[in-house]
Amino acid sequence: MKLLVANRGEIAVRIMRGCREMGIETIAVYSEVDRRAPHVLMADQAFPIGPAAAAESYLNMDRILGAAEVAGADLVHPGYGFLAENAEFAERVGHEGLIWVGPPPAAIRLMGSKTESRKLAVETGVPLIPGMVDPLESVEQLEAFVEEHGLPVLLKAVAGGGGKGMREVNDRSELAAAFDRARSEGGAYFGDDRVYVERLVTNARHIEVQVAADQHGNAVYIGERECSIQRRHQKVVEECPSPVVDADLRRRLGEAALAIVEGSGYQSVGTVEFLVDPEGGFYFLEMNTRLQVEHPVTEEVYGVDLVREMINLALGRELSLRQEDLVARGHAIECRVYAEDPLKNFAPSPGEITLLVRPNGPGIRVDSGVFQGSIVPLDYDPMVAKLVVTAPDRPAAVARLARALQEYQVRGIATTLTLFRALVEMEEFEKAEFHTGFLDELLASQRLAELHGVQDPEAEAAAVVAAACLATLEAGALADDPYAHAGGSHWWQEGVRQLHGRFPR
Amino acid sequence: MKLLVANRGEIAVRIMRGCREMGIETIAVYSEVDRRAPHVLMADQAFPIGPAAAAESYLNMDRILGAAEVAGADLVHPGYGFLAENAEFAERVGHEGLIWVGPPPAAIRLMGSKTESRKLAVETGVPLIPGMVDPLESVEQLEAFVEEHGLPVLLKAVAGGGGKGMREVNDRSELAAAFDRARSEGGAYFGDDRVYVERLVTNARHIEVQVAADQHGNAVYIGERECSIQRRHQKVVEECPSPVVDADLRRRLGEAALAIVEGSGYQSVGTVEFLVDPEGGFYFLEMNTRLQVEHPVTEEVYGVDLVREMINLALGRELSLRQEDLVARGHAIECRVYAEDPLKNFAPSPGEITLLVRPNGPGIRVDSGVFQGSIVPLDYDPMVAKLVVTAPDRPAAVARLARALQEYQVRGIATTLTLFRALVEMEEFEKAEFHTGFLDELLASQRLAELHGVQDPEAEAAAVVAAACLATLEAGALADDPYAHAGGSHWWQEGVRQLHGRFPR
Amino acid sequence: MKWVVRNADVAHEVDVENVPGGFEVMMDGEAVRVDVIRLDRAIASLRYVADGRSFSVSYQRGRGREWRLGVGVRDFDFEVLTPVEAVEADAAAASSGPSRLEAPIPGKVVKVHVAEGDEVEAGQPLVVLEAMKMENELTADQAGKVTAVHVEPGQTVDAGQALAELE
Amino acid sequence: MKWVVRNADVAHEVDVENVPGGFEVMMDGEAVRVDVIRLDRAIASLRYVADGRSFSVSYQRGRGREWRLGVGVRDFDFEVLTPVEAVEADAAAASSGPSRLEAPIPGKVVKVHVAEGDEVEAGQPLVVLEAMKMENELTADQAGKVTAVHVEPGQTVDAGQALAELE
Repeated sequence: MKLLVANRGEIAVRIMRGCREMGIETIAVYSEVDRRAPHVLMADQAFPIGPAAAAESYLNMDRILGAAEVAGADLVHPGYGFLAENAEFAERVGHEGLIWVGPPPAAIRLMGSKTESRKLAVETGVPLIPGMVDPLESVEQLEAFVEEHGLPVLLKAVAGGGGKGMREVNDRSELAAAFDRARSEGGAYFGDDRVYVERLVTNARHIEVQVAADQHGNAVYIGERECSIQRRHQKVVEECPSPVVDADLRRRLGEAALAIVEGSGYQSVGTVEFLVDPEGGFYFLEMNTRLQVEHPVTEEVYGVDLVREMINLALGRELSLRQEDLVARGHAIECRVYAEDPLKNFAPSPGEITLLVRPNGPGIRVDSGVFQGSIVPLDYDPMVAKLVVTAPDRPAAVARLARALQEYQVRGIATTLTLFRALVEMEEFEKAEFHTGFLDELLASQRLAELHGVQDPEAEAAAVVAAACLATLEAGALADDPYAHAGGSHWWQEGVRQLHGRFPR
Repeated sequence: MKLLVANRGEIAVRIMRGCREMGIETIAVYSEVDRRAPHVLMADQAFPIGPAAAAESYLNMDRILGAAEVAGADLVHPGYGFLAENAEFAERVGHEGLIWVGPPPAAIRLMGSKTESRKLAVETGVPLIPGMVDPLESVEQLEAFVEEHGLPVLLKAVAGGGGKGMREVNDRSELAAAFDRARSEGGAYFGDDRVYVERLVTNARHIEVQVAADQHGNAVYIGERECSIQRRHQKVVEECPSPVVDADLRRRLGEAALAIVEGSGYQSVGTVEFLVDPEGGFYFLEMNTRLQVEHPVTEEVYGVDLVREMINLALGRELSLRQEDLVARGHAIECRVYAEDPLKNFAPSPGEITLLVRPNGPGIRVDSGVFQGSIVPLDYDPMVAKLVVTAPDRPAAVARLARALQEYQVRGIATTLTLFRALVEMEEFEKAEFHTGFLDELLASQRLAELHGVQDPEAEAAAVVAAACLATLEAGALADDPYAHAGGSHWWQEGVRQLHGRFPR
Repeated sequence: MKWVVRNADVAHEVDVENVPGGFEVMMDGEAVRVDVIRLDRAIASLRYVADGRSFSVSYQRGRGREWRLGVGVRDFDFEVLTPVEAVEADAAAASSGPSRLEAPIPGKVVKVHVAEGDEVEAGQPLVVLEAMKMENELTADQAGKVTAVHVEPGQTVDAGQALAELE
Repeated sequence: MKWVVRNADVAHEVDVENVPGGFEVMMDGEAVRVDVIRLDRAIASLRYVADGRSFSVSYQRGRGREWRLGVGVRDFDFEVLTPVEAVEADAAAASSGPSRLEAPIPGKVVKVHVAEGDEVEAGQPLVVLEAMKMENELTADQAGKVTAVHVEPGQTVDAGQALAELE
């Protein structure tokens, strides 16, 4: 049996690892800039499908299906992003006589539409945030909504997701500009510039439920994930279980999620997202009809293998999990390592990874799409790896995360590790006192800067001494000194003007 | 609080990781050849304690205690091997006003003596293998024992352990030679040339029980480990749980282990080893009064942190574990990666690690004492890392191990990964049909050779094509080609004369 | 050798001397003996001989005399200059010209908010650059008049390329 | 370039030609187009252009023309020779002299079981070498007469050092 992974990066690697363990051969597709990428090296077969631009490669259905035919693929796994939630692609895969590793196209189409999915929620009695079910026709309409429901509001591209094409508006004067920006991003990234509006629930937590359903009428929920630490609606840190969900709320969230699964005829693994307000009331946000970036924290805490399960479900096998067997053990935290520089307002930081030291030992898992020497291309999502720590309880997990962040060293590109190192020392993080606006507020304030900039005279003195000694060694080095500087370091190209510990104001 | 680790390699790194997570500062000691070793890099303070020879460094109590004083240490953790089971050292640590992270010296002394520990087993009603309680005075005495109990017999150095100073004798003509060799090894490695004899139980499994006891009278057993895959009585592969232990046997083994713990006044984590015969009868072997090499498989399956627990126990805290909470989940397998060449009768393979690619992703843990560029010294135990895989059940764990072994790449030294790759494909391994003699018999036979040599024409053709292309590239390479061969490869120094897939007969 | 190690927060004078088994370092008038072992071109181990304090230091050189060092969880950016270079650098800094907006990263210009002659305030958006699926708004670092705009929407730019000039 | 790639099990004649985007390889009379990408000095990616088959190959050169290649879970040791070298090697092999016992690894001589003049059988223990806490018994690879013993107990030896001579 052969499976083609229509994706790249860490998720393509994750899926191929699962396939190897199941005895399934793997087929990689790759763009010109990914010729040396890990997912290509790991595959049993690999096919070039075009230039760097996603539209001409990883979004190019014809090329991908062509490779599948040449390679003799039996299954196609889309990963997340790219074509993962593209119903048309799912249908074409089926028409080619291939097995689509994901939910039925109808379910993708239904849940992919904010308006349709909200209608389903209403029908199944799952609570919703006040908002317009239909897309906005004009700025006037938007202003009318604000008139009725007040501010702040959230503008969402109908086809958006993963924080893309979402804009928060807190001031009436910003309405028009935000509307335009949301539409242009929607058009640019999802080929659909329709936008709708909803009331923004403040101090809410993003809590999502992992579900799995087979083609024989069985479905389970596999606990929840807390994903409240977001930057511009983009998840940055996720954990399982949620520190604020008790057994009762977990059951109620799970049952609401299963109602959506049933109502949508969903079959595969998937995620139903909710907002939970400070009073414990919850509202349906959307359903992600794919394998989620943050699936590992659920795997660690519930002892399941979601990739294996997903492939088995696609093959028509029965769900291997029973609700009563799904018991959480311990606590897991995932940090998304992005090639972005927290010291420069999260400017993208593409380039060559000149040093990569991964943490290891007990309770550490790294799902990575790069290795030392990899060149992070400018053309795709900036996430290069996921650091996942697991420990018997949350305090131990936080301590383990701090330890892992000490061991994790990346040079050549700037990464969000810098952010996590500051975050892990914060009292709010230790106490899990955060909401979806927490990180953005923190970045807007000076607190993180001050925290990161905490005087550490011992470390600073060591850095100064080391710098002087290393400079001396290099000054004395012969041209062929293997340790002499290799040049072409990219953090510089970003224009390093920032000061130590200075965060964007 | 500061903790000095009187050890090196992966276990020193493991302990320091635990300390970092507990907020305890770490102190490393190192010999001349370990100046760049990972445990030195990880420590907050590091002190040289002498030349490579263990007797002058890692076994040198004065130097180690001197470093502890200079550094202002509060605790001393001995790891395993070296001074881990040296009661005198434990006492001296106490006399210096430091906290010994391990059991009371009296318990070490008691269980460290094969004869005394066997007497305790008799008193506590734990079954024993027929054997002499007192050391052998002469070959004649040995021959008399064989006369009475028959062959095969096992010769054991009184102070031995970890497979060192142990000899199996199957033929009367070998008795004298084996007696001499066992005595000389005992004298050389443990400073005690006394040897005793016991009947060798054939087709038996090595199954050991993890225990933990505090200073307040609480004790628990944390399941068992199956360690039957051994080479010359040296564990090579361990797993948890044992495929042949059911709930009832687990309870009986656990209670026998706790009887030994109570009888010896044991306080700390420790391991009680048993032989289990094909009929399910079990015999007490010995107790290891230290943190065990294979502790990770228990950590993974029971969701505990044994290093953290051990340090807490040494600090006089109460056991954090209750027997009823200790429930196994999933299955874990550990492979010990030794710098030995299975293709050359396991000849030691010291040297520089020129390439190190570690497996990663779900269910993979590597506890390692080396990094790429490390030079594995000739002076110490050849274990360089431990590969631990965990999965929902044993078949999935075996599949995951096979996947990990594909990803794991080491060059520069030969390792036992080659052995594991052959082993993981064997039906006996898949079915867990093995006993303590399994591996030695396998190595003596040609089966493993044939298995490893399994014709893989596709891989061989790829290797031939790659070799020719790479040779062409190098022939055309300029002197400063960064990829040109660096020279000084050590596998060659071992004198590679073996053929592909040829195992020692 | 004598060095000036500095960034916007700190400036230290450091005198380094090779001695057997390490370095004799005079930092701001205080002497320390250290051992520095380079493990590869990016990681070194720094040890203070006196009290055994040990630091794993990751390091990387940037353009010219720029260095980024990582000690534990902290990153430090320094210029490491000879005393002469330090003086020259100060002189150069003093005579800095008008402000110029450069592309911090390679990317595609999505919007240009200003035209030559516009008056802008500090923080006002000038250009929107798209990279890695995100739109990045580049703003004026000071108030002033736009004297030139070098790019137009749809154009791809390299890192460091001039986008606009202010004065 | 023409190569003879061989070990005791196999011998292949391979003709390799650089072509744009990879190599044209003629192996035992069969032609294949491959792409070989070296990621560092120890790992390469081999891809067959025709059917996309992809292999991650770890490689290392030994002394002279020896190579060890890892494909998936299998290790292969080859000599990679030019046709001329292959012929010379065969000639040299044909005229091999008496057998010599060399230390396969550095270590300490613990025991010497034989003296000059002893007759030994194949597999008979000659010297016991200690390394990495284990005693390793070195045995005669053929029956014969001990013509010389170069070491004595307690002595440390390097890899490749001659310990004894047989004939």
